Amino acid sequence: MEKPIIEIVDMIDTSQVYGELSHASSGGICVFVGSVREFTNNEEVVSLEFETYAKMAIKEMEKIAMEASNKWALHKIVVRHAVGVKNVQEPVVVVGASSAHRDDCFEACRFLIDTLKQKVPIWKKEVFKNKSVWVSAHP
Amino acid sequence: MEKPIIEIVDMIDTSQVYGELSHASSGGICVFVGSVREFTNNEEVVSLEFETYAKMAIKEMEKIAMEASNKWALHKIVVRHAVGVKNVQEPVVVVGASSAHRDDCFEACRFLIDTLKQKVPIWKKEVFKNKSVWVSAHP
Amino acid sequence: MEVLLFGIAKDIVGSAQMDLSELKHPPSSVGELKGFLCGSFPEFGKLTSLAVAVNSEYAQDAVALKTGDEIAIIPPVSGG
Amino acid sequence: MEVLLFGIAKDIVGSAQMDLSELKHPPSSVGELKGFLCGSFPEFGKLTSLAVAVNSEYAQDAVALKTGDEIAIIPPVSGG
Repeated sequence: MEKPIIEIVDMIDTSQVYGELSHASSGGICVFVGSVREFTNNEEVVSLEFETYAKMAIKEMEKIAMEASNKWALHKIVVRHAVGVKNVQEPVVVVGASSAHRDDCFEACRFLIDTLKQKVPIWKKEVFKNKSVWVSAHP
Repeated sequence: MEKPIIEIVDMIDTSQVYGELSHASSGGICVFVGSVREFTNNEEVVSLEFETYAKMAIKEMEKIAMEASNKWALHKIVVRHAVGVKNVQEPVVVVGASSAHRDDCFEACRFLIDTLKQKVPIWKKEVFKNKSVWVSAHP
Repeated sequence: MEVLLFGIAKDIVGSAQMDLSELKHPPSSVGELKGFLCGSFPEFGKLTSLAVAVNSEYAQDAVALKTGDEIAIIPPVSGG
Repeated sequence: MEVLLFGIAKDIVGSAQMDLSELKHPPSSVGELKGFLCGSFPEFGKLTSLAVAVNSEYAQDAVALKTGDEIAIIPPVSGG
């Protein structure tokens, strides 16, 4: 597999990810994009604020990409997360993989986003009209 | 759900699909792109040629999108297939869905491509150096 | 009675369309049409599957064929 | 002994960094550091989880803290 593309960025450009994942031996590319939802539990979200411990986040994302490339036959992997203030409908994360057959890229893509959410030191604050909340901080 | 985007096209522009699937209520977008692989069973592929019965293909793709929107909570769906001669690494199909939570868009995306491959009247001829073969025609 | 042909079906018959109106007994159902095809072009019998669409919908063998129907031969599909 | 603070941990302490060198008995392990935090700032005890990274790797409670280590408090992550 080629070296995975692992990045923390200010803005995600969703149009570039296919070029990054495309490969002559790949018949399939699966991509997941996470974006800011207008409502959380029926409360209107003004924006999300993402903060990260960048050095460690990159290391953890690299580990996740390596784990995916050991589990499935992949050609390329992208794991990219945005930080800063994001408004409704803006992309905040994009993960994807390419593979000869579609089983591998689908399963790997799901693994990438699920594991990123569990392990990568990135924190999200939901900003509502009258309050703001660090997501998942409290039970 | 909004009206699905269902198309047979000459060329697929992978950069447009996120704009098409993006939705203020969606936290997740899952997209699958199928592209031409360089090798099939270790034989070098020169190109693929896609042919369709367009009127029926559109109808079948609409049925698949409707079935997906009944099974999962989706906001938008794209099902787009290319026809004509496609070279190695070129995209030939793109399917995707957006949803509030990621389970729905992942499962729907997988369903869209799996069912498209089973039911939609599109035919693929693999062109090798010295022969060409209609894929799946013979057992 | 025009029949549209696609993919390998077009190659087997050597044409993208076939007019069955000139037959003495044109097939009156999807099943009869399949029988006629496999009898006239044995290559059809070697395919993985053979489906027929009537008015751009998959049609079972029992479906009757009427003048003016749009009939299409659907060999094994392979999109994606 | 500098400690980096992120997310809600930064809000609880009111600062993005904390210097523990001035303590009479600076924590000598990850477990002791967690104990110190929960003792000094009871809000840490109310979090869903509390992790510590040493040199940008998750570290178990038994891991020793040495001068020069980069130490970070990792409250529940919520990327994606």
